[in-house]
Amino acid sequence: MIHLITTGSIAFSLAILGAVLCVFLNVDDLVKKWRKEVSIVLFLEDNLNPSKIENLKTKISEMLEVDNILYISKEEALKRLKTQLENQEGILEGLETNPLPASFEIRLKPPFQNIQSIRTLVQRLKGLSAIDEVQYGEAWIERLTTGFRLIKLVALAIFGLLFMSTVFIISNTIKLAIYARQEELEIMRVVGATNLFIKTPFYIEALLQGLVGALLAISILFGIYRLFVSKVQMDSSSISFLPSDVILGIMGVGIGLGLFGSLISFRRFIRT
Amino acid sequence: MIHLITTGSIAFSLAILGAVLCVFLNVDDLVKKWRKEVSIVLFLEDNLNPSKIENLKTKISEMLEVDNILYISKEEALKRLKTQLENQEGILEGLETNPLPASFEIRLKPPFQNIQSIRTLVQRLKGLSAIDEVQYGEAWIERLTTGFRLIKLVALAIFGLLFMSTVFIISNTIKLAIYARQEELEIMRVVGATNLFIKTPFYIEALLQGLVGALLAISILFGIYRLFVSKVQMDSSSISFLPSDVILGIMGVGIGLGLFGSLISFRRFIRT
Amino acid sequence: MLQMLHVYKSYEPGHMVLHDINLSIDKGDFLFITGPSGAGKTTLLKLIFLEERVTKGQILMDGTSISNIHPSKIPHLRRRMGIVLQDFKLLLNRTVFENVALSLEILGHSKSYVRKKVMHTLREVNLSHKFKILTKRLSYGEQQKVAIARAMVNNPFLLLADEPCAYLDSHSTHEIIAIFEHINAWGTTILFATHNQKLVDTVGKKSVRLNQGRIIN
Amino acid sequence: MLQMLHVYKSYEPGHMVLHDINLSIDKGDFLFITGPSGAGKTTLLKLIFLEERVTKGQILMDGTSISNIHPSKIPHLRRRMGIVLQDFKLLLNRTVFENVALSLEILGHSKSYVRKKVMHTLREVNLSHKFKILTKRLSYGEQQKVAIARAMVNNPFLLLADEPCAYLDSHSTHEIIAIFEHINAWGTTILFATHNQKLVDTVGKKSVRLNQGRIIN
Ligand SMILES: Nc1ncnc2c1ncn2[C@@H]1O[C@H](COP(=O)(O)OP(=O)(O)OP(=O)(O)O)[C@@H](O)[C@H]1O
Ligand SMILES: Nc1ncnc2c1ncn2[C@@H]1O[C@H](COP(=O)(O)OP(=O)(O)OP(=O)(O)O)[C@@H](O)[C@H]1O
Ligand SMILES: [Mg+2]
Ligand SMILES: [Mg+2]
Repeated sequence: MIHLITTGSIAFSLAILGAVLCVFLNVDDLVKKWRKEVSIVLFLEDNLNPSKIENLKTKISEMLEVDNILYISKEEALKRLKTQLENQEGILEGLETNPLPASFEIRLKPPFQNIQSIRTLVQRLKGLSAIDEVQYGEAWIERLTTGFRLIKLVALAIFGLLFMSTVFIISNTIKLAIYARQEELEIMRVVGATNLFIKTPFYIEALLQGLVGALLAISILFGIYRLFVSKVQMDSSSISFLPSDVILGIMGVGIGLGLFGSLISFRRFIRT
Repeated sequence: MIHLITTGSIAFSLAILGAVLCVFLNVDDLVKKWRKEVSIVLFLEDNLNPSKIENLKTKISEMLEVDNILYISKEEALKRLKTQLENQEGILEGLETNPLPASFEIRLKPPFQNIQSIRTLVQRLKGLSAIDEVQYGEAWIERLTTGFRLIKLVALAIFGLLFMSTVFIISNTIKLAIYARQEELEIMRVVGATNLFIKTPFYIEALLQGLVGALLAISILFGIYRLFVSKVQMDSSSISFLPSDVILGIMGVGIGLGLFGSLISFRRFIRT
Repeated sequence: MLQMLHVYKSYEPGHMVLHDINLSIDKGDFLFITGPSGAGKTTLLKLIFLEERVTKGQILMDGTSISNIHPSKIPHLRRRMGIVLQDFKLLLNRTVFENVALSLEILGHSKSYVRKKVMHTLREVNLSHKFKILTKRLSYGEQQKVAIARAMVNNPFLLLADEPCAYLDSHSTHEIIAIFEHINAWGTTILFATHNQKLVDTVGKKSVRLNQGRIIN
Repeated sequence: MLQMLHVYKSYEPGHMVLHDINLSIDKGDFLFITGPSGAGKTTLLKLIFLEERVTKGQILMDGTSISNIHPSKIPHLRRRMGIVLQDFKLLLNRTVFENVALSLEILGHSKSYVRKKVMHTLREVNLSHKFKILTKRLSYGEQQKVAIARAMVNNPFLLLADEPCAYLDSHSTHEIIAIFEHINAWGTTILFATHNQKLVDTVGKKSVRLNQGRIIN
């Protein structure tokens, strides 16, 4: 009975831990996707010759922060504006010349997708010749950055609370389990069993409980995940399950918690 | 010692439950705010006389679903487009007449802020005279609706898992605590104590443990909340703490869990 | 007052621990139950205070059968008895006083009555000087005396004592017997299980001898 | 082999449970420790198997002091002893066989040796027919025999027995005494604590009498 309780507690705690992890990893993925869309637009001066543009493109694409660069001609820009205006295309009908400038669209490498890096890069880009203006949606990026910080903080707070609780609850469950078997430990000591002889079975048990608990937790989670994916009618590519290293990590934490719990408990309950 | 463990387990479990609740309530608030921004735009035919427009406005604003309605004149529309185009205003310089239509912007009452209600309303609006076109960002609303469903499902899944775990862990902690005191219960029974006499102290204890655990949980949560608010430098209006009825609910759940835990445990451990 | 009619008891199917026990105990009797280890003495007493139920047969108390009594009535029956168990069943983490007082507290007696009565009983068994000590800090003989005190303190109509003197020296044993004889004279019926045939012979009361679950005389 | 030199023991400051105990026990001795309840018999034995530490004085075993022995050495000392405690300390949820085998398993003996030796010892105490039964299903006398079997099974050089016959009838008691005399003849030193002066007189071995923590002779 006691084994069941301990294993169950470990399983449930780890399942929650895993669920929160899974949610946060998916949110993190989403955030990364969003961040990828951060781009800087360079408006070029009118009437540059093609080799000048080519030069500029090479120069910029060789910058450390730049992942890729796309040239958008004046015609391309007008086409884009037309789709953007949707039902109001009429407005463009009266135009004789194309008033839109050509531009470069720059996407950044992941480590530089943050407001500080972008600002220094923009500073450098503004120094280049033939650049008319630099646009990078400052307000939007700032909001996103604050959002990231918020999400990370919430994640950290919940995760920390959860982890502490898990350790607390599991170690105490094991403590109580050992407490309930104190009589047995005392008898072993009376007949001259060494601490190692007494503890080894407990440790093996704790290890197994941790392992079985972790496996149960992962099974529960996977079940919920499958159900979830099928319920919201999405293909499983848009929400991913825990990656295998996190699964291994959960198993490690399970075993670790089991052993750690016994360790603490023994220090309290075994005198001599 | 056993009391400490039980109280601590209750406190931690409830703290997590409360934290998740707090996050979800805040997300829910945010979602409600977003939903409020759902609007329908009606483009009007050109050259309507003001009384006709006034008529139409009254008619629409009397519809069940409509919360408020805003008239946007041709001039207003052009001004808006100019800000929207930011650095590309040049494009509008060549215009002689204003090609943009006047429009109504309609916001909906909360119960009708969903894709089905919107679709039926749009159908009715299209039937009105003097309406040129109806726009309502179908794709965006659909995405938002799916998003809501997703968040709700995640919330439900995590919350369910959490609640089950909490019940499981607490009732088992109490079970172990009673298990550890089985000898005492047996002795009481031998001397002829009634079940009531034996159980009452346990129930009172469980009730107190639940209450203290819940209070601890709320204190922990409030501490984290304060820390959080101060860390991200926000005024506490943008993230709110648990409302008082939820706090009362958590206390109720704590007491309930304590009592429920003892109840289950007793059924198992007291024979007679 | 207490009758056992063709009582059988088995813990496991196929193995009878008590066979066809017939016994009639009158109010005010002092009866020894003797027999070697494993004869069934403890089992016989457990049937009477309903820790175990009979497998076959009837036990009558004051003429009514207790064989099928509802579990909720058991505590009320036990409160009127005094029970000394072979393993004492004391609350080791409570004081001597608290252990003895327990029997009275569940009856709802007043604090002052409890104090007076408990201290009086502890004096009888020569333990009043240790009333404040935690029971686990007593020697086994002393613990046995606490168990005896707890069983007597509520003036039971029936006292069931299972080897109450196993850990007592002969001097203490005779003191306890004297106390038992005293409360017996005041009306308490006593059932005293022991393997000590010499003790039974010395005291010279009625006795029933069990062997392998059967009464032999 | 075992010497106690001016040994004092108190559990609580100011209250000595043992006073100036001086005792010299030779290899092969069979010594009774007698005395009334609370005299300090159990405490004396606990000092020898290091469940308790002396407050003052020295205990020498084979000439070396065990008073300040490191806790990690205690198990090794206990394995070579046999200990029968007043409350048996048996694993009630294990079988009789498992309880007795425990003493040998911690010594790392082979399965077949353990089986042979345990069954042999159980036969000696007349319990071999119950080897498969859970210990909690035995009567107290039977449990006491299991405790005795567990203490003997590892051929201890020193057997400490605390009231080992409290729950045994006189027939079983003399059987056990005969077994103890037998293993004593093979070299095991025996310390036998009991309140039963008559038993000591009957067996006719050396004895030490304790009273209120002092040796009186
Ligand atoms: N753990 C303890 N803490 C405090 N006092 C104790 C403790 N154990 C025993 N004592 C006291 O020490 C004294 C001797 O106890 P001990 O158990 O050695 O007696 P004993 O001779 O074995 O008696 P018995 O025949 O009743 O078993 C008693 O007065 C007892 O109250
Ligand atoms: N709970 C139980 N389950 C199975 N068998 C039991 C149980 N309790 C006792 N027995 C068996 O019933 C028989 C009688 O046991 P009981 O305890 O009544 O003997 P006893 O006369 O009190 O012996 P002792 O003098 O040793 O205490 C024994 O053979 C014992 O093994
Ligand atoms: Mg018995
Ligand atoms: Mg003793």
